[in-house]
Amino acid sequence: MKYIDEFRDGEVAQKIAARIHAEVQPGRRYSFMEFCGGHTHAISRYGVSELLPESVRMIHGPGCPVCVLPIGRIDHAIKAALEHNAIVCTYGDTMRVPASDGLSLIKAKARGGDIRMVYSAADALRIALENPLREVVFFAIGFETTTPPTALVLREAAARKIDNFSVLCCHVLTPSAITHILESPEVRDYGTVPIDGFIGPAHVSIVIGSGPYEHFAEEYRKPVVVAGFEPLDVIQAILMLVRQVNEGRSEVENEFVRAVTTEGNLVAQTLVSDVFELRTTFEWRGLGEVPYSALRIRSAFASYDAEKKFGLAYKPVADNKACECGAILRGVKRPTDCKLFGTVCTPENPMGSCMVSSEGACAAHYSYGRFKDIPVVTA
Amino acid sequence: MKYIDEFRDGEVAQKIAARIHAEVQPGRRYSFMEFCGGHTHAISRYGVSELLPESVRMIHGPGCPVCVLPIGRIDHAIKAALEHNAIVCTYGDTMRVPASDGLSLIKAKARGGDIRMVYSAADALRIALENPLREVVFFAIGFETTTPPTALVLREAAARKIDNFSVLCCHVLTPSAITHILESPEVRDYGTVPIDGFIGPAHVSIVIGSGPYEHFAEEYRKPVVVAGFEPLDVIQAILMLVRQVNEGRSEVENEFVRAVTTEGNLVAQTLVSDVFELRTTFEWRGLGEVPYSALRIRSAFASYDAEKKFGLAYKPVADNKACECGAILRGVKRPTDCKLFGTVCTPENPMGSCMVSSEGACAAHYSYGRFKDIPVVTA
Amino acid sequence: MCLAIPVRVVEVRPGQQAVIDLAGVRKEISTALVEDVSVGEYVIVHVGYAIGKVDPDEAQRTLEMFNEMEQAQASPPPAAPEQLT
Amino acid sequence: MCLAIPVRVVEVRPGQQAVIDLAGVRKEISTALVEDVSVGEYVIVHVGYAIGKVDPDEAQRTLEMFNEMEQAQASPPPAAPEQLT
Amino acid sequence: MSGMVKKNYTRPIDFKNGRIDMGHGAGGRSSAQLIEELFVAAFDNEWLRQGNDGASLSLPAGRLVMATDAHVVSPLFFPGGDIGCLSVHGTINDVAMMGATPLYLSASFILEEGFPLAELKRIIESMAAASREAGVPIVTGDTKVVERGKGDGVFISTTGIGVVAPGIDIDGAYARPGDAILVSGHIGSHGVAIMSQRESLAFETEILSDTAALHGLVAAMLAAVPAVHVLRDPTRGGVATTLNEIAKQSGVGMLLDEAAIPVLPQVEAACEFLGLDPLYVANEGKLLAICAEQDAEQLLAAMRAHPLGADAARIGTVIEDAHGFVQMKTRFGGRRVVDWLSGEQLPRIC
Amino acid sequence: MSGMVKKNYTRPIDFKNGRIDMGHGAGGRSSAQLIEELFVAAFDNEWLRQGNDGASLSLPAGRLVMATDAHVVSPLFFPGGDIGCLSVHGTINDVAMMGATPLYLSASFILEEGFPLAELKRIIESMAAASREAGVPIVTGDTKVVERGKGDGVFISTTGIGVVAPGIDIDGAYARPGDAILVSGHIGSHGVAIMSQRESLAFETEILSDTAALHGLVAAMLAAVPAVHVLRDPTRGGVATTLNEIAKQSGVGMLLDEAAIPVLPQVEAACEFLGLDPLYVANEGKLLAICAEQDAEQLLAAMRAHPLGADAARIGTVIEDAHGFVQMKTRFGGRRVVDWLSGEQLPRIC
Ligand code: SF4
Ligand code: SF4
Ligand SMILES: [Mg+2]
Ligand SMILES: [Mg+2]
Ligand SMILES: [Mg+2]
Ligand SMILES: [Mg+2]
Ligand SMILES: [Mg+2]
Ligand SMILES: [Mg+2]
Ligand SMILES: [Mg+2]
Ligand SMILES: [Mg+2]
Ligand SMILES: [Mg+2]
Ligand SMILES: [Mg+2]
Repeated sequence: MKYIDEFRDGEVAQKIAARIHAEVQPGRRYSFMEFCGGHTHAISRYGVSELLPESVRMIHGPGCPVCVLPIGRIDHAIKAALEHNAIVCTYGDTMRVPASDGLSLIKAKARGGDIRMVYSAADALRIALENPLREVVFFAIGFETTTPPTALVLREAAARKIDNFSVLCCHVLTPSAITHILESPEVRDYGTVPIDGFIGPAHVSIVIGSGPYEHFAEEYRKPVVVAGFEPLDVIQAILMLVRQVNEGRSEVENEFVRAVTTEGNLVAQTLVSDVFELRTTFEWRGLGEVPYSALRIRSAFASYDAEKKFGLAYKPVADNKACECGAILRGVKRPTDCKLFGTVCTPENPMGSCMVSSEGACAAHYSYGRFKDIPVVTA
Repeated sequence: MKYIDEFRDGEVAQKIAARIHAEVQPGRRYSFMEFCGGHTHAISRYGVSELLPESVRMIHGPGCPVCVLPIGRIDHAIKAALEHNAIVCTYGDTMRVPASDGLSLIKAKARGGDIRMVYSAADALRIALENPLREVVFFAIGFETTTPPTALVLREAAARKIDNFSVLCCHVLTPSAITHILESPEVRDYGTVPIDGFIGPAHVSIVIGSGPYEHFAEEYRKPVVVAGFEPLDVIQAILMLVRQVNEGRSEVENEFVRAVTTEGNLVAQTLVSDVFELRTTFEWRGLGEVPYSALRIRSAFASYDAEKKFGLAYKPVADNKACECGAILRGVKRPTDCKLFGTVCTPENPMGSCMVSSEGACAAHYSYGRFKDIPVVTA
Repeated sequence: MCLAIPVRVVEVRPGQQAVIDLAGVRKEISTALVEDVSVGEYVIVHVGYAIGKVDPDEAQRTLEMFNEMEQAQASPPPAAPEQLT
Repeated sequence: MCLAIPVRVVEVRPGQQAVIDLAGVRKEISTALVEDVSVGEYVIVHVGYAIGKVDPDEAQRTLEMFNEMEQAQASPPPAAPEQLT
Repeated sequence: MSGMVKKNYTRPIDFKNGRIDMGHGAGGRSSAQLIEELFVAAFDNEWLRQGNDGASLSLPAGRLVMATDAHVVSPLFFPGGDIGCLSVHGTINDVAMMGATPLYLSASFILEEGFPLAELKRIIESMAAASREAGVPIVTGDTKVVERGKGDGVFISTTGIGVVAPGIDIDGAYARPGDAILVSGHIGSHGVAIMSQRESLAFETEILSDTAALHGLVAAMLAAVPAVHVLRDPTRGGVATTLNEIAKQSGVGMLLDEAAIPVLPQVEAACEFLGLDPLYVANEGKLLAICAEQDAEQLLAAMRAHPLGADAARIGTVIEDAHGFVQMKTRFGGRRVVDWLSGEQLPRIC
Repeated sequence: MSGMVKKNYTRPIDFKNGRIDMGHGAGGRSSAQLIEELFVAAFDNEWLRQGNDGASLSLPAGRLVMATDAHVVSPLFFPGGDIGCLSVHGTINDVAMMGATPLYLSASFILEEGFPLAELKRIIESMAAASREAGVPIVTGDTKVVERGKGDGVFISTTGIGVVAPGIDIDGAYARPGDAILVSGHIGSHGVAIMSQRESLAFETEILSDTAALHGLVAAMLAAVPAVHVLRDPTRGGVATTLNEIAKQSGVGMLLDEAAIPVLPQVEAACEFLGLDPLYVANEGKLLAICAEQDAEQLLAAMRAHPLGADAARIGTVIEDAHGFVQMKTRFGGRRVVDWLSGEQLPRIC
């Protein structure tokens, strides 16, 4: 597969790794946060960390749209299905996220909710056309990558007056989340989370460009390397970050230059701002209320806004007390710091959202990295 | 079972049979029509004819509400289900009656029609209450026995404004059918169907009383004995008819005096005439158009009339050409006179309605009497 | 289709309903079509509705008529059926 | 969740649709979010929508950068990544 | 840190409020947990515990018999039983009707998403009890989950194998004119028990389903009369249809005596109500036996000596008839055909 | 007049436009006709023709193996196969994986009212062809019909029995540290072929399901290396889950080499698209074999000599690990756990 296989080459990885090993300065520690779950997943699945020197530590960031979805938003989707008898269409990843009352979308489905996994926002609109007597709600989650398709179907629903269709908009914004982390006391004041640089999002950056990260490099003096999601992209980005640290630079570099430009996809950006506007605040799981961190549907499309259509008022719901998702999403803790990890909390019975998506830090460690927690004797 | 078992006593039957054998006059033939399918069924199931002398012949009449339902009416019910997406509730007996295009209600159900067997008209109304978003049509067939319950649910639907409920009314009247047979050329002119007397309906007569038959006895000089549906009732009625013939009487006698009075059930009669009115004409399978032989829903209940609600215009449809149902229902032919009987036409694949209901002459002969058509050698 | 059977009323319920019994089988039916149903009476039930009652005396007389046949050969028979005309 | 992959456009269809190919797997996708898609180009597809294109020259340069590592030890490396600040 | 990964799945299944979801059928850890904590625990035998995709079994000498049944009964729980024990009895009986001693069962489950685990547990425990009581272990199985609306709670297909002792030769084709036809007890109870639970029919009765494993009765019968010609359990379609099947297989006719056929009064009453004939109503714990006239007395005595045959009766005789008619002398004194069931008398009773 | 009653049912079934109705499952004459004109005609063997409720079979000496599978695949027809042949292969393979020669199958059908008879015929004929080709007859069966909306066209449960030749002893518990892990060919084709047909995913590919009966391959393998330790077909849950099952049964760990695992490029591409891992995608014509290191070469050679094992490869080694982890050296050079499938990767693929 062109543009995929070349970026997974183990031999090349060894070379880049050798470079990192050669260039890290003795006695110095390098802590980098990969913001995106896509990077987290790649690191775990391909075993990238094993190639890194002891002194380089990767911190998983909050860039998994499933993980940051707060319980109250899942509750909305369940309510639409169970109380308003709507067909709720959702990307498969959200199905197992724990919600209130021991429910989740998959459990609500087993209880009779008409909840359907879709591959694309367009499928949800098609389902609305095929079921004119039913309300169809598209549970729209995701970062800037996923927002433009939602904008397209909203615009199409309005143009074609598909009035049994609506969108439960939970789209969130990457830069606000990064700001939030940089502003957090752990990073800013206590230094409990020593972040020496960021690996910037791959696919989000295709849409928004690398421009928005310049602020972080300048304002917070943090190096940023935008990188693709293939393992060579990740390891190369780490090398580039190591070099920036070594050289005292804090710049935005673009490793994913084959797909990411400075300004991003302007068609998509225009469309998104035609259909959506900023929410003044939005709750993220783990981060709490984050100002200007999410989108809502503009009033011109109000009749396609599921929150308005079904009068869904947002109610924050506390996470499981023992679950450390919040701290993990802020980079303060690791999955194995959680007492529930691997015992009470497993992918079959997730207690927190980080154990749900394969991009979640807990799920990634459970599925791919768990063996490191125990001594293994090979025959 | 009190009032049932005593009326099925084989020993008593032998005594009554002996009486008939003793009283039939040598050289004389006795042809009696049992109007009702209930009597037809009892005669076949209990083997009553085997107890009778050669000279007594029973002719099966048209008193099976399933058998006389013309194709066009079944088509209406199928249309309501398949084209109007209504839930069609029906008494089980109608499920296999052949309709147009090789369909039947059971086949329409297999094609996706929401067709449900009910035990009682009240069940259909309950289904309407449980499915407020669906149209529910009760396919109401039957003679005077079955009409009053339909009247009750129609009245209740109107009183409670259960507006998704309607009735496809195919209720027919016994006396008009008897008149039609007596007026038919075969009986009146050619004498091809020599009817020396009638066994009058059992349960119909509970409702309408024995009074309405007096007209036949007087006008057409035909003895009538109203009889219960148990085998002793039937054989006793035959004896009473033999006696009337022997004595040259033509009276209405009531063998079923334990349940039938002269005037019948006045509560039921009043209710029926409150809700229904006479149709000027109605097609019967086998008999063709019979004037004033059926009921329609009064205009006060028009919004519960499925014919009006769904704009169902009646279109007569010709029966299978080879099927002799018509002649059989008029008493002109017997099941074994039909070329299709037992070969092309069986209860699994009925070609005509008489092969459907267990009260139909063809089905009764097929299921119970077929062995008489072939020599049987017992070991 | 005109299937109807005589059953004994064992309980009268509000809303013109009654519970009937047939050899241990019990079922709720409607009595909206008959007047004054009491416990112990036999009604004839069709599609869940009582459409009439059984007159026990007449039933007895009919049974006797079946059997008296044996003795009395002449007609009219001793316990003649009710003549309606 | 942000799963997206580079695929080759093999057919451009009316209504802003295109057929793409990935190692013999073909699928119709929407090109409503990118301008001027032509056959032979590689687009990056996410949830059934092309969200961007792959620049073949830049891709080549990145691959070269991975390998040139070997020779050139000093920084800045010979084929430096695009500097944005 | 090794204490952290305690087991493969740690939280026990919530059998109180949980429901089947698609994951239970996906073949991963949830499936494995369901199988281990419910099926293996309840059926509890060495073969299942081994966890292979099949069972490896030892067999005594003799011809092998294999029989299978799909169970789709509605409602799942009915007076006197449930789909669980029914699925054990139904297949054991088919094996026993071939004259074999049933030895092992397999079970395959098709579960509907959303089905309450508490009900599944009840069913599995009933199945386990039936298998234990019968002494026939469930040695292998399979479980699939279908989406809500594509199933009906639980469907169970069971397959049984057993071995025929030397000298026993039973087949539906062995009825001969002159043979006696016996039934092991009152007929129609299963079908009536099921119907009494149907929402639209809903009546009260004390009738329980007769569901039972008949191999013990068969063993007693074969001990008394090894030369039994035919055995068959009159399930779907009832006694009438089963006898027609045998008549067709053997190329004979039959003549029944209605007065001799045992039917409980409540069953008769329920049938009167619904316009049904008990001859067509399903049984799940009765058998029909056909043997030579000279063996009839002894076979009947052996049946009556067994608790499941206490009400056994001789109900007719095999006759010569090229047309294969089953006829009946009615209690009323007439004669009539007892035909195959046509169409459906009742939906989904076994 | 005797010519009038010609047969028990005279009009042949309308396999062109007809549909399943409730009567086909009621156990009466319609059921009998469907069985005779479709199932018995297609499967065509002495046991079914006898028309008993079970089959009486003769067996060679050896331990008996019994295995069962419920098949609920959607769509019913897919590139390379359909539920009919799948239901034959799936159970034959489970029997073969116990080291047994499959001899007989039973089949139970749960049909949904309204299912087109033409499609049913296609399925049954495909099943018959698969059974003929494999030389494993379907000797007994059962058919039930459920109301529209309570099924999904056709569900088929099959049970197979077979006999293990003396000297063969295969079990999921027999993997030992140091053993070699082999796979018989490219993985993931079945699951991808099914997914390509799903309305919401709908992609085009030339990938066909690999559905196949593997007993011939197994026979060849056992002829070469009778001491094979474990055989297992990686169906639902894929290679990953199956290896985890074996690791658990045997109390060992495993170390796989990602680069050695054969995956077709199209399968890899489809998995990229859907965010899936081919290790978790179902196979229906592949097997995993575990044998002693010293037998590995010979076993691999025997597999490659058979058409169904042409692309066989050694993919890993059994290791000691009390936690039963399956680990993998990634093509990239890292190491990771290959866990059990959690939840459902794909709905209803076998
Ligand atoms: S292991 Fe589970 S409970 Fe613990 S932090 Fe992760 S998701 Fe939350
Ligand atoms: S046998 Fe069939 S075709 Fe012939 S008259 Fe009777 S119903 Fe009609
Ligand atoms: Mg069976
Ligand atoms: Mg059985
Ligand atoms: Mg049986
Ligand atoms: Mg299985
Ligand atoms: Mg259901
Ligand atoms: Mg299996
Ligand atoms: Mg299998
Ligand atoms: Mg298997
Ligand atoms: Mg069966
Ligand atoms: Mg369906």
